[in-house]
Amino acid sequence: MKLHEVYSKRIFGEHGIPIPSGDLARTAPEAEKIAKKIGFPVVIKSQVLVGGRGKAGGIRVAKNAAEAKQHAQDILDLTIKGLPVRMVLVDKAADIKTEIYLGITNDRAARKPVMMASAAGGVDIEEVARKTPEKIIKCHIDPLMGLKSYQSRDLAAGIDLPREHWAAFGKIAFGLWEAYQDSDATLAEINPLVITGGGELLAVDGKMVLDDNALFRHLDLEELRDLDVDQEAEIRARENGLSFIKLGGDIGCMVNGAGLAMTTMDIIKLFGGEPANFLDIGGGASADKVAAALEIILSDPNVKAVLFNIFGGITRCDLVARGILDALEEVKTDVPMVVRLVGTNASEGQQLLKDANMETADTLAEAAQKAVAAAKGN
Amino acid sequence: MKLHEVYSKRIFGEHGIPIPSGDLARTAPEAEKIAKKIGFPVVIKSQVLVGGRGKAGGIRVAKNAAEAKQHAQDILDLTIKGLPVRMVLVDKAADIKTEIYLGITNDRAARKPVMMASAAGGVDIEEVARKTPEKIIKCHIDPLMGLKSYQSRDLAAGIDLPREHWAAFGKIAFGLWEAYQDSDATLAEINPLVITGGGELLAVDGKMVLDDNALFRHLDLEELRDLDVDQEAEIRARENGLSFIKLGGDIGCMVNGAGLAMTTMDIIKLFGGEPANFLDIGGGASADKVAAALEIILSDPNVKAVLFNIFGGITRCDLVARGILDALEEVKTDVPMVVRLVGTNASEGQQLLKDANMETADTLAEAAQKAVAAAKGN
Amino acid sequence: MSILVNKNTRLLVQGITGQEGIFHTEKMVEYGTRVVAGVTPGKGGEWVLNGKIPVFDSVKIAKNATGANTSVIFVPARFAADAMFEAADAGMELIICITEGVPVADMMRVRNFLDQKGVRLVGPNCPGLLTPGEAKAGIIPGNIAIPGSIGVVSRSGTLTYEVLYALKNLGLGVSTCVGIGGDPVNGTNFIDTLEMFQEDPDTEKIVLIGEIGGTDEEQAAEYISKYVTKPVASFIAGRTAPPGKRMGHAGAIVQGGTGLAEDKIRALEDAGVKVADHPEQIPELL
Amino acid sequence: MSILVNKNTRLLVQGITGQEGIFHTEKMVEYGTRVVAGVTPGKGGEWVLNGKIPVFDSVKIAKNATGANTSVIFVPARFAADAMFEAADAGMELIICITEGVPVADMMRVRNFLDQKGVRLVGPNCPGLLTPGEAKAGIIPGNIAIPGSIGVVSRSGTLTYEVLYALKNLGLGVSTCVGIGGDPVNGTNFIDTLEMFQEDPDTEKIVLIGEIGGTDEEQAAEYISKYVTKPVASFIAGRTAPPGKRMGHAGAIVQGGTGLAEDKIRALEDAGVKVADHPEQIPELL
Repeated sequence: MKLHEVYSKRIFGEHGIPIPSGDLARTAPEAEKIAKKIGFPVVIKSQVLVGGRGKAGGIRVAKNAAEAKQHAQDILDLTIKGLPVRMVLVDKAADIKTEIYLGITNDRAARKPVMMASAAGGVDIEEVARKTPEKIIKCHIDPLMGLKSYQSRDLAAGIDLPREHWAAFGKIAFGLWEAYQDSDATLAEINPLVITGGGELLAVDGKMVLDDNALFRHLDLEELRDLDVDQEAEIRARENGLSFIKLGGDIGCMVNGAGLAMTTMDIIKLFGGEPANFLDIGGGASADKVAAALEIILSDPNVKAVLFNIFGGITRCDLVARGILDALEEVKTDVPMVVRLVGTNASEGQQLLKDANMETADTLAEAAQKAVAAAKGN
Repeated sequence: MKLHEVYSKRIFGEHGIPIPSGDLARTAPEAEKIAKKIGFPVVIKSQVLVGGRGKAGGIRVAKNAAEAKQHAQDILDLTIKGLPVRMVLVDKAADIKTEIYLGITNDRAARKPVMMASAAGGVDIEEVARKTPEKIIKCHIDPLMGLKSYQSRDLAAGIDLPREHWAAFGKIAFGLWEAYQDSDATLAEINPLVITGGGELLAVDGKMVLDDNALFRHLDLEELRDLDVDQEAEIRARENGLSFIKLGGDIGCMVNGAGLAMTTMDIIKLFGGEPANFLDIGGGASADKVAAALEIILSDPNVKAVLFNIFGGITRCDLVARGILDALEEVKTDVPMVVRLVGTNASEGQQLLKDANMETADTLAEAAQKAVAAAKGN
Repeated sequence: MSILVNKNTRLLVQGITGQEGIFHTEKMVEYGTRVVAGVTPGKGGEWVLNGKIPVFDSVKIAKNATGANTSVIFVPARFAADAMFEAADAGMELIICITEGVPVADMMRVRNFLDQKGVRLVGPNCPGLLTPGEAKAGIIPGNIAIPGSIGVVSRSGTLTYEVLYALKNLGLGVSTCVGIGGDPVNGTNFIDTLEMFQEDPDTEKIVLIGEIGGTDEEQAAEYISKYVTKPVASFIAGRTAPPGKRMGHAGAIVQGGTGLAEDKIRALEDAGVKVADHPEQIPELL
Repeated sequence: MSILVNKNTRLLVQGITGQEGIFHTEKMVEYGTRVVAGVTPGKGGEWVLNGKIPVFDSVKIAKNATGANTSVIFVPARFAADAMFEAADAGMELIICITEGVPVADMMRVRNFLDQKGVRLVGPNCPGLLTPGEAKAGIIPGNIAIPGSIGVVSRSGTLTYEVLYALKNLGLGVSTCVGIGGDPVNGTNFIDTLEMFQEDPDTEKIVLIGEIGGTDEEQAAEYISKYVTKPVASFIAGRTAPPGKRMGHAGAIVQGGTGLAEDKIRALEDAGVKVADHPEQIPELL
């Protein structure tokens, strides 16, 4: 789950990282009021969870109250990469002398978090990593020991940070590590971390991504979720414990397991069809869950056929079959359906479906071919 | 550094361990007021850092305001094992059904903290450990991983704690571990941890000992130090960065290094004398520190001779010699002194002392023999 | 023969009294697995499956009472890390964690601890192990595989079943099937399993099932080209997955130019592995 | 020959620009020790001892620049744990921590980390190492010992010097003197050192200097009776220390019936060790 800049920076601030004074506004007059309070110049920044806000006109500097109000209104009227701007952050503008980068993410291969610093801050850091990897200094953090002072010094030395800033940099590195660890983040970055004309370090922009699996420990943070980034169907899927992603095709898929769901998409394409979605009903799916999944699939008007591919492991096929039948009673649809059930309690499940006159298939290839044919109206 | 029961329990309370409601009183009227506020019966407990408070009459139950005032006054008038009672803790009396023990200390050999529980709480746990060690269930805590839930369950199962108390016990075990870790303690124990008639767990008595070396991280806790347990000379020694313990003899000792200081005591005794003190001036002793040490030694009227035994490592003998001479100018004394200086800058140091007409010795045995003779007036 | 589990495995089930725990314990027992104990804190002293399997309060107590040497974990995600620590600390030689949704920070701590102790972990978020005809530790349906000489290793769950089922339908048997799970930080990986299969005299051929995300398949390909002499067939899921979208598994994210199905397929083919277009093709390639 | 340090040791000093650091660095250099680098964060680029020794910002940088393989630590107690972590992480093979007053919780974490990395630590709160005629890493005065065949190991600081001085005064030389320090949790212990001395062909006799508190001497006695064939003489400080009082060293506390000098002396004598009444007697016993 991605956090907005404003929330990320507030978490950083709680961990002792200096951030610009500022506040969140949902209307232009609110933005003007905040700007007057903190003093000019201010930066007004759209809070949307996509990159390239600046280029889209979503970040502007205001030198006085009138400008603040106008810019805020202009930004709140924007839609950036499909996302409406619902709120702006009004920050005191920093006197930027130097921009550096500081971030942490998990290194899967090393099974450790890795802290990265670069003197080339303020720009697209992935671009830096690709073109000039030597400009990014990395340091693995032992998950049991935490960040050590010498590691922050190695990073500071590695990016040639002037010595007078080492102590401040060290505190920020510690704060970022703590923020990362305490929030169960998978990414926490400050970009840019600026050195001001007055010689202070300041986290001007911040970004955090949280581990969805750990949100049970952070119910306060989960409330900050921006629902705009997800489509309505995806939100409903999450509410029902399903993993759903809408795609462009016409064959709806309901599958248990991520790998098998992707494989089902792959094989539909292999036999000339186009999948309408990725949908993993997960393990231990109840009839209710399956019914919800079916409703979500059928809410897409493009769907011309639905392929159920359930290979029972944790999921019991009899429960799945009951779920399909229950859902069909509620939803009432003419969309043709092809069902393949294999594995735990598969015979009971298939019998239930056959009793209800549904089309079934034995192999995955057969199921995919039948679904492709059905979507083409054959 | 030992913490009073009241402070230990407050720390426990901050870590989510249930403790009786109560407060600290320095006068009988204060105690009465607290007792009225929390409701009767109350337990009035002397806050002195020695064992056996109960047997000495330092813990009494009061059923009404008059009793509370009287008992508090009686206890505040006590001196227990040489320590005046300066304050009492007034706690709401618990309805005690069962008493168990829960504690943590460091296991030197394992290099890990060890948590211990016993169903035989409320009594001298060292007695239990000696006579029936099987009644104490132990569990080592990985210092990097911290206490794990299953460990607290293993302890609960080990002491046959009824299952309905496992969840509460687990929270208390975690709280105790956190209190221990966060305070850099070397001992944290709840004895007794009681199960009340209402089925609740409550830390009725608590004790913490902190790592003196880690007090720089806990300046708030250092302020709670009870100076009564230390003699005035020991307090002055600590203020000057010295390690001093008063003993019963007549030969004052100033030595650098704990091992050599003990050896000096041993050899004085070997040659028929009695050491007046243990004093380690530590490494890097400055002239000021040495002067302070000398004043502390001479403040003991029993001292009939002083033996300086300085073997230079970190400590430079020239600085020590200067310190002795500076101190003697301030202190003015007729007590005979024997000085032995060996090691780093020893020749410079010994020259300084010889110039001042002081008695010197080459070997430790010689120094000890001369000091013993001097103390006997020979 | 087989790897990791067999008829001598003395299996313990952590979370045995939960809904999934008891369901799959029954399936494992029906399959002939020696399930010797269950653990649910607070339920020690009870018995499950009509008095067949005793329940204990802790793994340590269960091990002392029953000699269990392998643990399979069905506890909810928020308790999974503690369950793995407990199993390792109590001296289990092999831990299989079925639970999905374990936080990655927890797993980094678990791996660190288990590596120190030298304990092997399979999972989490995996279907577990199946040695057909001998034992199963996990949730792989027993009736979809028959004993034989093909070793199967997979990052995916249900996709594995597809492959087992396809093999069985053509009469091809399996030595052991290892579902290693798709989480970003987990226990046993492709290379560990390939090494065991290469050394197992009763495994003659190997099937490797991968998916998009990470670089595990590329690393496996490198290992195969260097050390594996037995024939390997493979399938990689996610050719049609749109980049940048998280497809269920934490691991199945395509970022930038890495983790793509075509890169993995190319690496495997370069290592001499035959890669199937869809999972039911695998038997033909062996 | 010798153990742990010799003329090939490439020594790095952490905390080189502090008062004690620079004082003892000068002494070590005067003694002939190859001090190749110093580390003080924030002072990288400076030089000390009239431009003889370069100072670096971190151990890693210093190691890369100078090939240092051993570090001696003089930093204040509150930074000591971090200094040990840094040295271990940068690949030092041997770390000697002179600093006293390191919190015991810090040391438990340090030991755990160093054991994982397989790095040897001597100290903290110790005088360090002296191989007479070759090198010294620490604060043992060089002029109180001469080269020879007696290995000395001690938990005490200045008491060690007494013994070295007494040996020298009788013309007896030392292979290596190891001050292991008296803290409750530290690095190299008596047994580790006895093992090295037993294996060192140029060490013929061993002196072990202990003190009250803990059970290290008793464990050493057991080890000696089993594995040490070379003659061992010993002295134990603290016979007259009153029980229950902390005598400076964290380790020197006598509690209940354990840690007493007489118990240690008895255990050592039972193991065939000659125990001196006072340290200057030791040469006679060898």
